[in-house]
Amino acid sequence: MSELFRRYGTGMTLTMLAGVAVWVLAMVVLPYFVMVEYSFHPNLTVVEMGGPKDHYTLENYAALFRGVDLLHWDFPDDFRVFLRTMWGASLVTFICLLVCYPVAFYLAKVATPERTAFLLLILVIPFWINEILRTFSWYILLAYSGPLNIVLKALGIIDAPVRWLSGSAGVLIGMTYAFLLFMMFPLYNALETLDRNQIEAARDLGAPTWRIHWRVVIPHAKPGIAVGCIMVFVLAASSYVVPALLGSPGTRWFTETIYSWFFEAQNWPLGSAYAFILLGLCVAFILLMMRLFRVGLTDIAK
Amino acid sequence: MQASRASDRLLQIYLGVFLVYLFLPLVIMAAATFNTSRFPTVTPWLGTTTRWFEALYNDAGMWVALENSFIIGFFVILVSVPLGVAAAVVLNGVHARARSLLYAVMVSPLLTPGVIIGISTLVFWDRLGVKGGLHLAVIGQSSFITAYVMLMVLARLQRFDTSLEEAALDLGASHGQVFRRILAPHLKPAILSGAVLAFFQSFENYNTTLFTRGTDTTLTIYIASKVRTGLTPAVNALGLILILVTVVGAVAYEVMRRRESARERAALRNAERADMEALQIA
Amino acid sequence: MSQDVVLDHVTMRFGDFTAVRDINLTVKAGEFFSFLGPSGCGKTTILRILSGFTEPTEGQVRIGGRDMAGIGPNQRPTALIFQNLALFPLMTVWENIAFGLEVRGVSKEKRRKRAMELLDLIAMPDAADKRISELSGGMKQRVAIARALAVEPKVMLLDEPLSALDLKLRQHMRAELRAIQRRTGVTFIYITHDQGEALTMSDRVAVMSRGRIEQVGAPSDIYDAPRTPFVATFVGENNRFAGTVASVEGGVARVDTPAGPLAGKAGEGVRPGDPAVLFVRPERMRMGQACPNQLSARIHHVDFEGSFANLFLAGPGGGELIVQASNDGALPSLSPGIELSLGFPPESAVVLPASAEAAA
Amino acid sequence: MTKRDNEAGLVSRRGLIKTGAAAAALTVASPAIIRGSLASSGAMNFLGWAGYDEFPRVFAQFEKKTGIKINFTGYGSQDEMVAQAKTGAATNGSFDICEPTSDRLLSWTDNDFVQPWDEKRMNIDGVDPAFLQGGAADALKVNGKRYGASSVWGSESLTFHAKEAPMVYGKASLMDLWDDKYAGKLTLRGHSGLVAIGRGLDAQGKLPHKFEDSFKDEAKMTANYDEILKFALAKRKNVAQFWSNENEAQGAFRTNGCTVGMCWDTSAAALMKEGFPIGYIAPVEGTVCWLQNFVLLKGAKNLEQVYAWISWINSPEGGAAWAAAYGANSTSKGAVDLADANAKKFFQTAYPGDALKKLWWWPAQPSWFITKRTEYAKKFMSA
Repeated sequence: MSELFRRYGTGMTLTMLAGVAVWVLAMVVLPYFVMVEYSFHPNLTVVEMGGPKDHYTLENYAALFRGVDLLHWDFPDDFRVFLRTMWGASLVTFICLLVCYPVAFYLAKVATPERTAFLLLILVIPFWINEILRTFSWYILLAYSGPLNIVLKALGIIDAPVRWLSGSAGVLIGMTYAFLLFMMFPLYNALETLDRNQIEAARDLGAPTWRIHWRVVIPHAKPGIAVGCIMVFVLAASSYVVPALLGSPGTRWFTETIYSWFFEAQNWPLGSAYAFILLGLCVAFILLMMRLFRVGLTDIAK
Repeated sequence: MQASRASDRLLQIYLGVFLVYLFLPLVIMAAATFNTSRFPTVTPWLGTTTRWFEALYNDAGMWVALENSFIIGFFVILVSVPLGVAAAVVLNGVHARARSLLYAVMVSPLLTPGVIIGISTLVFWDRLGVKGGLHLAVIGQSSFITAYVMLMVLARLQRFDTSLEEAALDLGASHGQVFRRILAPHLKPAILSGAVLAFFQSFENYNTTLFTRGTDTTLTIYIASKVRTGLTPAVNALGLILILVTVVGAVAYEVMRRRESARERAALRNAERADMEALQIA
Repeated sequence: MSQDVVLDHVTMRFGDFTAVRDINLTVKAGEFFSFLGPSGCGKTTILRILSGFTEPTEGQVRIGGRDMAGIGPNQRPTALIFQNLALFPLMTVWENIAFGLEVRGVSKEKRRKRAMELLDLIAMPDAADKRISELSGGMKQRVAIARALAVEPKVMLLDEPLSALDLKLRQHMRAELRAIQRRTGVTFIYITHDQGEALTMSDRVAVMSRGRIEQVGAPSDIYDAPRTPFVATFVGENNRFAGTVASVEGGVARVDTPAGPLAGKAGEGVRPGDPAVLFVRPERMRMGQACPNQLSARIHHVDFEGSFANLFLAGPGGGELIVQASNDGALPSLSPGIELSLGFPPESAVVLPASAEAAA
Repeated sequence: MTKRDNEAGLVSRRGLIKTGAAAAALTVASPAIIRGSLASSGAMNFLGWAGYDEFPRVFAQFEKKTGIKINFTGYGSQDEMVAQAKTGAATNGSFDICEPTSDRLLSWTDNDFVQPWDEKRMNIDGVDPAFLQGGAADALKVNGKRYGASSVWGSESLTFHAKEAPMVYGKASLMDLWDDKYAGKLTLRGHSGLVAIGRGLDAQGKLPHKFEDSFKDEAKMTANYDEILKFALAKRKNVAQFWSNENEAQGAFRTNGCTVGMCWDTSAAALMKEGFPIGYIAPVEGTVCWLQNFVLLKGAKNLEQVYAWISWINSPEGGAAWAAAYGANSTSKGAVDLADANAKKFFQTAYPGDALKKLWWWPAQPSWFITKRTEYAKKFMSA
């Protein structure tokens, strides 16, 4: 804090602190507190609120875990969806990493600077289009009698149309697509700082390509990988539009569960409790990843 | 060298596949615009038409929604960019322990389902007597968009050479002058891209806006409501127009940038040559 | 009123660590003064204290008799040139130079005029509208100086500004810096770990070690008459012979060393019976001449440098000796394995107490 | 045409019987009634369904007639409307009326979001008598007070590909959807699907309690739904896609390879209009119908304007316009005759024979039921 005052002077520092206070307090913490409050109450009609039925309870938080039976490996519905979301988000993260790594490597170390600049610009274009439209295009593409099946069938690769949208394929493809950039840019930034000579040196020593990547490139890109993984995981876990449009009911996402508690069931306390559990877990995941990969907070932003 | 050439070739092929993956949905979306089918699809192809552009033109509700989206986006930039810059600067300057906590609070809106942000914003401000409307949508959206701006500015801030600040101070600049003349210009690219990101995040937002918008409709809300009653390719037509505008903008920017960097490189070469000559004279 | 810079009992502590210890020093107006020392010796801290970015824990800084306590960097009559120059990358050359005037509210025309004058001074009259990224290393250097001069400082503080340049350019810039200093008459306080820079440019040099000033003096004093073992070893090459002082007579000390008894000028605090070290420069060692100080050593390595050669020898005490032999035609006979007879006159050697070396 | 004339169901029969003079007279008279009794200016704030392009035209028509301007705000689902009310943003005077379906009326009354209607001021005579008594009418009243003013109705029924999965009225049953030959070809809504199974099983006598009792008693509901879920899970493979909006329902048939479904009439009508070989008929168990109605919000400020609107909706002209905007059916007398030919034709093929006599109205759903049904639907869908 004293550094702030030293660097920016009293007036400026106070102005900035006031701005941050407005954002953090009036726009985040205090409004959230309303929902936190909700999450510790039973679900009541508006009439009953503050009445005799109203009391503080941890019930909504406990609800997610009620019926979890580790002995028989049996989980209640919401919890299963929750686990599936965590697993699915991890899978999306991993696929994103696989898909982006070669491209990021190409951009950072193989392509000419002009080409890289151009490709980076191109990468961003699809993300200017409304998420609903973008995802809906995938629905059209992947539909049972959609163009993908038609083309594959015409090429003789498949005999009968494939239901891409009924398994997890739709969600995985759509989400990987939606969050690509959040993996691409951290990876690219990390790889860009790798000295090309290191690769050449390793190659001179006779290392095969895969080993160069495994021993030289990937270790160097570790902070980028960590940051990308955190971003994608978090976005995937809290994504709503993609699973709603491309997911089959079998790949229901936890956010959809939260929404259905909020809307279909009009159970706000439970919905908020679930949302805060998700929020807490995402924060925990970030901290864990940062510990595991030894990246500092400051790296996250890059 | 041979191995490297082969793997580079493989990489290029992969890049091609990747670009196809990237643009396929856009192609589909664009193609569906010209299908007669009332449902935006390419299969079955019911005939080629441009009537969806006409439909788009005549869709008064859509234009009103688009206008609202622009208004909200504009004000979201106005709110979230200064706040995001301030947040990044403060975060960068506070003590390590406070920084972790502050960071967690600041990024939490990014991890929170939009419905929570929307409802909490609406309920909180309602208690203070502020009703829903475009202004509240701006507040609700800014609460998480500020975090995006903060992240972008923070990244740039970390590449800031603090000696520039000190140099300016040393030359007699006041703190305000240092900020205006030195730090702000350095942050400009991040601020600009933060503003662009803020606009598109705002433009695209559904869940938060749904609750805070009061009686107004934004484009995304409009599109989502169309999904319920049946989307038509008029929406695709709008998407196509937006893509084309951005592509043209991007290409123009790229051309300008290339020209500029070529000029700079040439100037640097001249300077170095001059230096060598000076040495020879000396 | 004289614009001397006075450091009065200045001490700087960061927590448990003392970066600068009780510095007392006066830099005279118009002087080119250097702080020379290895990295971490506290010289940069002194610069930051002088420029006002840090306040000393104890003591006082006075410039022109005025106490600088509580006066921020933007209000001091100093201008700092940063190690990395810290030129503003987003401004043109002339905007950089005129920045100090801009923040003082000087009109644009006057600013531009002054910038052009300074550009003439640094011999870059055509560079006004260039960008910083378009400049070479040497040009950037000169722009940084012009930018600092623009605010007409009483004192210019330079933090190893040449360290980023390549060797040739560095040597060229030394002369140029000196010339600019002479022309402007501004006090230059220069910080470096490069003794060559310090010795060639400065009127006076302060050698620093571990937060303390070891010696202040003209470059030739520092080189020829080091007052502490640290100065003797840090500035230039030196052969050292450790031993016990046998006698001190008429300013000459005799030391019993493993290489035999050797004599040199007695430094401060050298007393008979105390352990001491005798230092002699490689270029002062003579081959095959009869001198009061005689020893023999075997060559194990020769570095041929053109006009001279460095001979590395295994000394009698097991230590390594270096002798600089000028290329007078006899060099080819000097090859590894040869046993040489060496000598040096006592005036060429300095004897300093070993206790000071241990304490340093 | 002939079939319907002969065996006209209750709604259309009443509608048709009173055509001609009566309807014509009303059409002419209603503007006069409205003009005479109510203020001819001001505005009204309406929280309703988003996504219907024709609304502005209807509002313009109304404004031209009465001078009353309607400020409309659309929401994509009634869940969102209830949520809006729950935040207090709908009942603070910002809005005057909302238009939920009758089965969800309890969400509004339990939370005290609404106030009862004054039947005297709403041109109640204009309402088709079918909606003034019986199952449909009961759903609009709570504790004997009228909270719902009916507007339009529609159905959710068997939708099929005419060539690949033809169905015939009289034979087609809700249970046909679960035929193994449609495995991987079925589309429906999660909770509606369970209702379909429930009604099918009930008809076969395989439920522990009457299916309708599920809406009244939590224990019976659980007992019934456990059975229903068991059946649903066993047949889960049949479902190719669950739909939750018009787009998804149409997409299922258009591009996603579905051949049977339980869908809204509007989805089927839209598909047919573009020449898809799609059929839509009532099952032998009776069509599941929804009834939409206006509720008067607490804090409503523009009562006169609101009653003018309701009165107009209850006139043939207003009813027909409103129903046409939705692509649904009006609850006002004589409105059906003003519907366009396409709509009439669709209506006739969808409800042939005695179908209109066997309409099954969604019963009122208390909040405990909604919570429970959501849980069951989730289990079904995510299985």
